[in-house]
Amino acid sequence: MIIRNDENDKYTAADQMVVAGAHQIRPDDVVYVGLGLPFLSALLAKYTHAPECTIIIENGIVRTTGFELPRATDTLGVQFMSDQLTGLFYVSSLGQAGHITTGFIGAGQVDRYGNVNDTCVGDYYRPSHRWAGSGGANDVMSFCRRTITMLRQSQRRFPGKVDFITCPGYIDGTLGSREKAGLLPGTGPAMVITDLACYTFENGEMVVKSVNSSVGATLEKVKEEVGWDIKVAADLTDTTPPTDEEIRVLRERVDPRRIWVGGKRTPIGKD
Amino acid sequence: MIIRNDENDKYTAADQMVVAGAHQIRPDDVVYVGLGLPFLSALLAKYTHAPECTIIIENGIVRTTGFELPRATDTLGVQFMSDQLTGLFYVSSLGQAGHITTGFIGAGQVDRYGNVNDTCVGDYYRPSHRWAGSGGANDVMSFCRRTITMLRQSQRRFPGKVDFITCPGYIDGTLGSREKAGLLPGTGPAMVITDLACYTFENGEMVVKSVNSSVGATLEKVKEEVGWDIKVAADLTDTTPPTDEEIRVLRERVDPRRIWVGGKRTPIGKD
Amino acid sequence: MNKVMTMHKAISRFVTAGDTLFLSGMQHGEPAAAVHEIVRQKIDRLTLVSVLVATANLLIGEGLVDRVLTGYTNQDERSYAVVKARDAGRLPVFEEYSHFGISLVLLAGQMGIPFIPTRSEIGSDMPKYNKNITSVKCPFTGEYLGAVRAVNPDVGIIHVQRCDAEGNAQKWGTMGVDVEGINASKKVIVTTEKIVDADVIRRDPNRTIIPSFRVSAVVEQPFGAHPMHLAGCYSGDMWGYYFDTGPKENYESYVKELVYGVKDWDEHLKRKAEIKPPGYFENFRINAVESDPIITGY
Amino acid sequence: MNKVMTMHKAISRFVTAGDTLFLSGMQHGEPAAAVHEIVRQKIDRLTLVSVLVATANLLIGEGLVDRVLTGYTNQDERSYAVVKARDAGRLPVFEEYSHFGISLVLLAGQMGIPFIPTRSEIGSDMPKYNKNITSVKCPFTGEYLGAVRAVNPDVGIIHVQRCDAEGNAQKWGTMGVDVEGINASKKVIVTTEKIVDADVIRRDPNRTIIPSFRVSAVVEQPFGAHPMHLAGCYSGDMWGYYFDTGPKENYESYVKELVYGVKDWDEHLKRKAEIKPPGYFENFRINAVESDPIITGY
Repeated sequence: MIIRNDENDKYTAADQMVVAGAHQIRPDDVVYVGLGLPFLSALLAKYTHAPECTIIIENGIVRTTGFELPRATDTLGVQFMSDQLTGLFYVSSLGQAGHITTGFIGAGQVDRYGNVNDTCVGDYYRPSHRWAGSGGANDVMSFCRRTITMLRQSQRRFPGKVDFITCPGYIDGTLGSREKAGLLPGTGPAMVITDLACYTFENGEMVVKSVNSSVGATLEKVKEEVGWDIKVAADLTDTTPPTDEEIRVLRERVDPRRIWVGGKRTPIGKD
Repeated sequence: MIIRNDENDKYTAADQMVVAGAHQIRPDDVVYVGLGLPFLSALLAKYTHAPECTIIIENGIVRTTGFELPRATDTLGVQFMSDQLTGLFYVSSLGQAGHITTGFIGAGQVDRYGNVNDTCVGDYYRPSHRWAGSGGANDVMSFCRRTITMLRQSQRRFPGKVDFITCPGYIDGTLGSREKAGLLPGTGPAMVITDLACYTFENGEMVVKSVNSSVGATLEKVKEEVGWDIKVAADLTDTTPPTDEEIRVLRERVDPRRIWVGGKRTPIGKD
Repeated sequence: MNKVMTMHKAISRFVTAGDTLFLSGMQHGEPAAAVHEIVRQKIDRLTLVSVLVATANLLIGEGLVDRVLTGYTNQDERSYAVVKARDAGRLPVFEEYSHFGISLVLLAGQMGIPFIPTRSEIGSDMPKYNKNITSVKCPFTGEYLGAVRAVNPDVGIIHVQRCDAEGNAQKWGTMGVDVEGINASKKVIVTTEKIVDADVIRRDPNRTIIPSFRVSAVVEQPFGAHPMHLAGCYSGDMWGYYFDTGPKENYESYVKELVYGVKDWDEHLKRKAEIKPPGYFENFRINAVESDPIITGY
Repeated sequence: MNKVMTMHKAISRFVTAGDTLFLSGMQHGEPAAAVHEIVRQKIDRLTLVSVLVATANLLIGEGLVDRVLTGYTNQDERSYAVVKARDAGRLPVFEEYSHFGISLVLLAGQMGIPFIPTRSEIGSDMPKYNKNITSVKCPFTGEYLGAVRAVNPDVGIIHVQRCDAEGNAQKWGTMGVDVEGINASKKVIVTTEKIVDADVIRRDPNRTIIPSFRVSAVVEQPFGAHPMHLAGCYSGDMWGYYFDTGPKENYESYVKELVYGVKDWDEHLKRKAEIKPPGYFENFRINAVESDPIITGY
């Protein structure tokens, strides 16, 4: 494995994912985030190039200031000094009505057309593997203008076609497949960010957009860990690596307690 | 005119209406009321036999204590020290979900089957008379278990069939006509209270239940002011007249400022 | 982003001829100052969505309204505003719902769905004359219900007790259709008795009814809901207002002196205080009662 | 009417085998004490509707649940509760929605309509396996949308910061699906950190999320949401709880000692304080921040 995940490195592959996620947040974005790396991306963006972005969390939190990075989605720290506290229905309706510009989700699997599986591998009633289900992920992928999926990559997690669509990407990849299903035009997956690469979509199909060479990934390695013969963007580049300043903000301001070291939560503590 | 409306009388026909309305409120009722006589009925009931009844007002007020009688539906006095302040959607949903037991509405006209017209006489596009429209009245009549309509009676206001159904009573009087329209079983008009009499419904048709003889009404007079040959209940009685205590509570506690003298609002004053 | 601006600028910038306009304040704290400014700027061809907003009669009387989505409006000869509009060939089309129906068209708009089912209106004659009320079959039970069509106003205006400079708005007291109406609106103008520090909002964020990113303009306007009352701030003079704008002479004198004859709301209030008996505004003072604070923190 | 009673009485009187049960508190202030009492009373054949309620795993593990309406549940081998239920032939049927879907089935219940349209879930495979998600044609636009079926739980349980003796309940902080869930429920049990004088409620009535006439029982239970946090009251130990009830040995020891081994929640808290390191509960104290009061009056 050539991927940097060593804490002794200046930054890890998880850090690269966080930074790539932050770069997707524009100054005036309304960003829906959940626990884990997306929280880090949103806070990093807020403390660097997007101080005015709005952060929305599904339990009913709307805020424009930073907060202490939590170990769980809803903590008193995440609630504290929010602009608005309300419920799941209200913030999801903001999404359904088209007001959330950028959504982040995790994923069990993601396929060629950006469909996400958080439900099961194999038959629904006799699965060989079960995840916990949609949570808010289906809503995010259904509603947000641009949805960004973040996950660690392996061939198993990048099948050509998922067994269960929990969150619709471009469904079967045909033109207008989302609209045919009843989803609004101008929504859908915009990017997939993994420890190896960043992917965008061309005509509803995932393509390699940039390789995380900063942490040792190569196009060959990327292609190895995809379950189909993935296309490569004509303008393929290296993923923009973290700057020293970004790493500093990440370490000192976003996660000073080192809760999400290497993209995984450190052991139990008080919420 | 034999009906007592003279302020010098111990009580007026409007007082009799208020008292008859109050008698329809049971101790544990959840009562929806609007401006005018229904406010008086609800407060009278609260200060006499139904101290625990809940009063709901469409602007979003839910309260279990009395309040200063207002000149308008929503005033700071009506809001003050409510149990809950919310909006129209919330309190109407309480109704639609079947939680409001008794609703009171006024009416432009009411017909043989209890349908209420608050919209127009004649053609909708070229009416000979216009009222202001449903307001919340359609919602009350559609949702409440028992709806009580209060209005001053005249033949013109009691047509056999209204030109426009603003609030559905038993529609065309046939069995199940409300349910056929999509309204829930166990809802609908329960009583009509006028200055002359009280009416209930038998098989979806309005019948004279009691005559306001306490204020000088007679069955003959009642029938004169109905636009069809109205049936009379087998157990026709006199409307229970106000007691001295009820009149005292009405004068001293419900409306000490004499805002609704004779059922009409006194001239302009501060809300 | 600081969105504070004058009423003149907020209205001229964000309300456009032909807009569908939501006005908040169902008999409680309506944006009266904003309505007067719209009249002064003669922004016309409006479609109006509101519930029991008293000053909306000025918009109709001055011929600025094409269509009204409503549950309740004086449409008869007793309202000079309607007579004036009719005589000028500017009588709006009234699209009639029940009050709950209005809250539902706005809720559907807030939710981003094209319709919502209901058991209101269906047994009435309203659907015959309003093409935006129809029926729908429940795909589970097979029963028929009513359905109303969603409305997303181009601009919604709300008057509140407090708001920060970025637009996080807090209102209390009866809420009428305020929450659904402003949240359904594409652009939102908040007029407020007082602009408060963001920390006041953030120490009680459950009271925020719309977040800043949904708000286009914030206007500080004390007494901005007069002649209506506003919880915690002042009582009202609704019947006085209806008298002042009811009969023809009163109406015409009101718009001449108190709308077109003043440059803004502060001048309106000053002029009105001169016209009315002494102590008119002092009369609206309330006996203040404070709530217990809530606690947050971590 | 004063509805104050013990937890034992509230649960035994208002929760019945076979009920559909709504549990409030989406990762914030769940009615943990009430859930423990249901387990102790072994009320079974429940259908559960909730979002991210941690202690719901006890109901599943103890075999009390037939069906779960959910957006997210550990259904794999890492959760001993699920393993135990499966081994006992008591694995519930999981009826899967998105989180928004759960809020919508409850909203439709609160509104008293049999279904509600949505743009969630429709592009997914969820409708194939959940007969209560389907599609519906908009009667205005002709487009197809998703539709979920309304749920009216037989009983809803919520834990709040303050409530009066009659049941007027106030909660703040994140609200998850609390408002829709308890308002959709036929019977409502409110457990509260503190029973307050009705005047405390009435000086801030906008904060009331359900009125007294909808409430069947009021139970005063300090620390009633532990191990979850509750705004203004205490922080939480969710991950600690998941560890305490995750692996088999931990789970079995937890239910033996801290559920069946105690007679009520006060005893549970006392026993837990003995088991945990010193200062366990003191650790949950927060740095309190007070909101500014609001003004009402007339």
